[in-house]
Amino acid sequence: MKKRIEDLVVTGNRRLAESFFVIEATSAGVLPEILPGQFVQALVTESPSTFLRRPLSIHDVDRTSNTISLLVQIAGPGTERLSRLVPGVDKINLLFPLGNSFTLPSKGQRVLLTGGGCGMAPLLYLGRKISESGVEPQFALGFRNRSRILEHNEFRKLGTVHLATEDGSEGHKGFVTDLPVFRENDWDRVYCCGPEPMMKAVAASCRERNIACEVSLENLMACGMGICLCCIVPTNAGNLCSCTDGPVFNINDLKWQTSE
Amino acid sequence: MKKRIEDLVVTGNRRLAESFFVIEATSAGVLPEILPGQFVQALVTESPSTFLRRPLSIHDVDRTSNTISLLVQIAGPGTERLSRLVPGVDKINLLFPLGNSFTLPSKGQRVLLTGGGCGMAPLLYLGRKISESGVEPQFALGFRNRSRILEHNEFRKLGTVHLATEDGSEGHKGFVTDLPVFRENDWDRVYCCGPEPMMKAVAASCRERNIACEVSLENLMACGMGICLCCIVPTNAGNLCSCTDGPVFNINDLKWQTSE
Amino acid sequence: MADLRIKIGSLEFRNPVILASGTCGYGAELEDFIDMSQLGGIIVKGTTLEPREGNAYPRMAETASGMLNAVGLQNKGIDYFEKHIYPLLARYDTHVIVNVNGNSVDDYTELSRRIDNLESIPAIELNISCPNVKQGGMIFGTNPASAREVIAAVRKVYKKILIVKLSPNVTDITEFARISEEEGADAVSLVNTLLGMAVDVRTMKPKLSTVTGGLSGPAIKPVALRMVWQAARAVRIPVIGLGGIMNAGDALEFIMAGATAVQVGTATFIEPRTAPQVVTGIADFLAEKDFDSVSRIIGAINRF
Amino acid sequence: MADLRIKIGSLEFRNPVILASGTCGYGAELEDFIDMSQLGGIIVKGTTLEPREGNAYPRMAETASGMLNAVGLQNKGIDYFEKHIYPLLARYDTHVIVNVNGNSVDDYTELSRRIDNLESIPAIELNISCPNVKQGGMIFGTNPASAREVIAAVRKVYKKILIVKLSPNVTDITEFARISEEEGADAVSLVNTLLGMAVDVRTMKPKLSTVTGGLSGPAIKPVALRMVWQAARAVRIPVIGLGGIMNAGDALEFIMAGATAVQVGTATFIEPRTAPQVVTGIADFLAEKDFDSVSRIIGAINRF
Ligand SMILES: Cc1cc2nc3c(=O)[nH]c(=O)nc-3n(C[C@H](O)[C@H](O)[C@H](O)COP(=O)(O)OP(=O)(O)OC[C@H]3O[C@@H](n4cnc5c(N)ncnc54)[C@H](O)[C@@H]3O)c2cc1C
Ligand SMILES: Cc1cc2nc3c(=O)[nH]c(=O)nc-3n(C[C@H](O)[C@H](O)[C@H](O)COP(=O)(O)OP(=O)(O)OC[C@H]3O[C@@H](n4cnc5c(N)ncnc54)[C@H](O)[C@@H]3O)c2cc1C
Ligand SMILES: Cc1cc2nc3c(=O)[nH]c(=O)nc-3n(C[C@H](O)[C@H](O)[C@H](O)COP(=O)(O)O)c2cc1C
Ligand SMILES: Cc1cc2nc3c(=O)[nH]c(=O)nc-3n(C[C@H](O)[C@H](O)[C@H](O)COP(=O)(O)O)c2cc1C
Ligand code: FES
Ligand code: FES
Repeated sequence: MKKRIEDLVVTGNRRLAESFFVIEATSAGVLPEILPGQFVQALVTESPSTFLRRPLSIHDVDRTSNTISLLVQIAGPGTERLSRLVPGVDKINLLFPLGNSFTLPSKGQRVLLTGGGCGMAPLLYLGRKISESGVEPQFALGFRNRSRILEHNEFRKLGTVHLATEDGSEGHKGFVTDLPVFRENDWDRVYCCGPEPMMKAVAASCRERNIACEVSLENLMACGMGICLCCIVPTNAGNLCSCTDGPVFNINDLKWQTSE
Repeated sequence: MKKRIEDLVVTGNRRLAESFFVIEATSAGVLPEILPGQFVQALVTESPSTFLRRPLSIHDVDRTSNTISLLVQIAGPGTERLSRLVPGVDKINLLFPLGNSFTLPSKGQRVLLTGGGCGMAPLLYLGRKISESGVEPQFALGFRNRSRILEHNEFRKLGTVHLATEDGSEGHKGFVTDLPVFRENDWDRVYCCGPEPMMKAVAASCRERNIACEVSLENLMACGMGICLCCIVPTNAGNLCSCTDGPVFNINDLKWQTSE
Repeated sequence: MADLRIKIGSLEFRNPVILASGTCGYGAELEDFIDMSQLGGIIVKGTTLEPREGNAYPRMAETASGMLNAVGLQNKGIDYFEKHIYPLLARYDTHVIVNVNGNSVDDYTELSRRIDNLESIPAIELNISCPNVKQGGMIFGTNPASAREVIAAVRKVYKKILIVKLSPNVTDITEFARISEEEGADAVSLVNTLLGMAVDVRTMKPKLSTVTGGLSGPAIKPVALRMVWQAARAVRIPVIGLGGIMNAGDALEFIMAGATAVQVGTATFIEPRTAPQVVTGIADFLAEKDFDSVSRIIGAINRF
Repeated sequence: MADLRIKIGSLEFRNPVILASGTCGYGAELEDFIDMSQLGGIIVKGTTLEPREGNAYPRMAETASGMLNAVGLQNKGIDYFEKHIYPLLARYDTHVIVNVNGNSVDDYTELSRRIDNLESIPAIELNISCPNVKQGGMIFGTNPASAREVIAAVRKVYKKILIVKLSPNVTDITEFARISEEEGADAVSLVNTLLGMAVDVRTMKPKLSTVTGGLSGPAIKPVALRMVWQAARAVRIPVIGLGGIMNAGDALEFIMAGATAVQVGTATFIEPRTAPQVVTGIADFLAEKDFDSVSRIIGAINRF
């Protein structure tokens, strides 16, 4: 897929719970085809301690307005600076679309999209694409507690949303893997993006139950284009780049050794 | 004089001709005593290529509102970033007041304040102090051409303003040293701040005519506090720091060797 | 337009801007952004005789105006290169140079011999300066006797243009530049990365799996520039300058300090179009200042 | 509160944060911002036997996340120091250390002897690493034999705490750390500035009157940290780490890499209160992580 670099106009910047926000960035032209699971490399200007671009999943795509949205958590200076972008005034320079994509389900498959925190980011666009393909996605979203639950109306429009909070302050008490809906044995495909422990728990359970499962990894990246070889993931086929061979991986291909 | 570091609120940011602007920065407390000719070291945040503070002359001081104003020319990334400070929203971190000061005239002396471009910056506050001391200052201001003439209403309130433009598009044609008012032989004191060629021409003429003359130098500075020894000026007393022993120097003390 | 051509040995380059090894893959990854015919050349990924998996993750850490990497020469080896990559490189209308790495003198000579047979590769860059591999690599670049041995050995078997890439992690860069010249190198390129490290205060662990790694980016530009200036005054063969070049102004600094050509490295990660932009910027500068060729400003600071 | 005290030889420091030489004058300039009793110590300006005018203007250039300087040890010499400055230093409730410079071994020994007589100076920092003076200076710091000679000579005449300040412009920093230890130094401090340069493209001239100068600031932190880590593993005497420390996090990186103490240099130019802020930040970190003393985390990355 042809990559491009473009200054998009920031047309929205909404604060969600806690340190999360959604940036809307609108192209003056026509957006290229974007696959679910792909990401952008965002240039952070005016941040003295941010040298490299920052990888961010594509949260949603609106083709009528040629707008990409990004769901971002403030993690450090780069994301902090992005959180202060002013709609209508600032631009954001994106290198995109990058990476591979999630595998869409076949007709009639039952699919569960699991995630938490900023890991929810790619799941909305994935859910939309799944829904457009005629399959109804379900979502299992996990949060620390009630006050950290992120807005998920857009998810609800696409399919049922199941909530888990670690302290039980809303939804089911526990992790996403503790949700009854997750434990049901009849998923054909499970997708996951979230903190590493969540992805590992989901992967372990899926592997056990022989469910096809894809995860989206958030390895440290320098280039995002397959040229620096910094973002490698040990797989059965050797070290692969998570920016070009990923960020989406089938759990059966991963070695997961990097993480402990 | 006790120095301080303070986040002042940007209460004004006015664009003048071309690449010049005036920043107003208001203290939440009471401003310390500030002498004419003193400067601030401004921290430029959100500019990746600006590591050190930037020295800027104190253009004016308003004690009723505790406001300092700075007259700045965009010269590079640091001043460019400052030019975009948003009044009411942004703050500016200043280390001040720094440096020595111009020598005020005695009662009855005739004084001429000469300058051009951002060299006009310290002359307003100097003019104000001179005026408060009961002497009426006159100003000789030089510009490239009509479109580069900076607003000087505040100067006019203090004393007569004589204008020179290099192309004669307004005021006298030529340099400030070509102004009839400058060539009159009865100045007791001449002050000058501007581009080096202007200061040298003014100094040469004053030396010849035995007029007391002080210039304000704009040497490259790292610290502004006399600790790095980077801003030296060769004087008859050896290498002096232009940030603590200056920026104002009597032309008789200078060797001016640094400049060619 | 000013004449941008420069020469390294007998090899003429369209212009003095080259993509640096390890920061441009094999070029294909950048094709959406760069038309290779706009560039002087491209130095493809560090290549070794045998395939290498490289170092463990994490391999990079961001630092002030720079980054550390500990890739460790991950590549599929020369056999794979010859069969699968070389055929793709022939289509580029620019000089394709291979960055040659080894753990022993024999590794280097064997690999150089193999590449000498590849018709559309007019030059190699002998990397005696990789800080990210245990044996070999930097050892050759920081020990004068080893440097001399490996350069001499490669010169014997490799007939085309030989560029030696020097390590900045030495007391006296001119010593290594001189050795390269004496042993018949056509040019030296410098600098490779500076050996650095970073600590994650939260976990109290090094940020890189290998503890130390190679520092690149604008942070190292002043050191790189100084070494290029020193080297260019010490030898007559051309010096190719790199280290932190982000724009044409940076490239001009290197050229004025004595570099005949420059390489763009880490900048490509942030702005893939940096190298062609540098070409344009150099041309604009020469036009503005009325210089008829880039060679007029090589080493300019020593003259003006 | 956690115990912040550390020891260099027999000398106890209140905490591990010291102002670096050449970046804090004689302390007086910073009195509006720093209460010296909050710090472990202050290393005053580089001092020589004879007065020195230093290098010509321009002496500094800003670089990416750093700066170059070419001050060249401007100071009024030891006679003036003894008479006019020393009396003012006695009032500081912190360790005042003098940074000792020379062009010859005799210079260094003579100066050290003079300072040995100054009661309220408990230590000297032997600067064998100044890149900004023609003779002496860095020569001693980049040549192992010269380094050994000058350290041994000074050790003979100077009885109090001897810290040797090492140059980063060397292939193997551990060699110089070991020589310092062998010749009886109580500690090594590193790094001094990296030799760098910058070119003004507009004028086609070097930005510094001396062409090359010393690079400091966050740009050099990764290199400094790596050298501190290497040195700390090579010797048993304490290592004092510096280079680009802008905040407590940076200081903790050095301590975790093996530094017993740290120095704050260029940061003071931008934020004069950096050093006391670093003290507070280290204390906060220790409290948060439940460490009872700073010594618990010295070299932590080698253990965790
Ligand atoms: C493919 C991919 C998709 C991502 N999608 C999103 C998303 O949709 N929303 C979101 O909020 N975050 C996402 N991230 C993580 C995001 O890139 C980091 O949070 C961000 O780079 C931190 O930058 P910073 O300057 O704010 O913080 P820093 O100070 O740079 O880092 C803060 C923390 O983030 C980690 N981090 C830093 N840089 C990276 C990097 N390049 N890649 C991954 N982690 C990093 C650091 O290890 C550190 O723990 C994604 C990462 C990847 C690789
Ligand atoms: C005591 C003093 C008072 C000053 N007062 C004013 C003022 O009132 N208004 C105003 O517009 N400018 C003033 N200057 C000049 C101002 O400091 C520089 O224009 C500014 O630092 C440039 O920063 P930059 O990042 O925009 O550009 P840079 O890219 O840093 O530099 C652009 C140009 O400015 C010069 N310059 C850079 N840094 C400095 C520095 N620290 N000191 C002097 N020159 C520098 C450079 O040599 C270069 O030619 C003063 C300088 C001094 C020393
Ligand atoms: C991720 C990465 C990988 C690199 N791999 C190689 C390599 O294989 N061979 C080599 O000679 N240099 C390699 N380098 C060094 C660069 O070619 C270059 O010398 C260095 O990064 C300094 O230039 P820069 O600051 O422009 O990046 C690599 C650099 C980076 C950042
Ligand atoms: C302007 C300036 C002057 C310096 N003078 C000296 C000196 O006289 N003696 C010395 O040992 N180091 C001197 N240094 C080096 C610093 O002490 C320190 O080693 C170096 O700047 C790295 O630390 P930093 O990055 O925290 O500044 C000087 C540094 C600067 C920037
Ligand atoms: S981030 Fe550079 S190869 Fe993946
Ligand atoms: S700017 Fe540092 S001494 Fe004047």
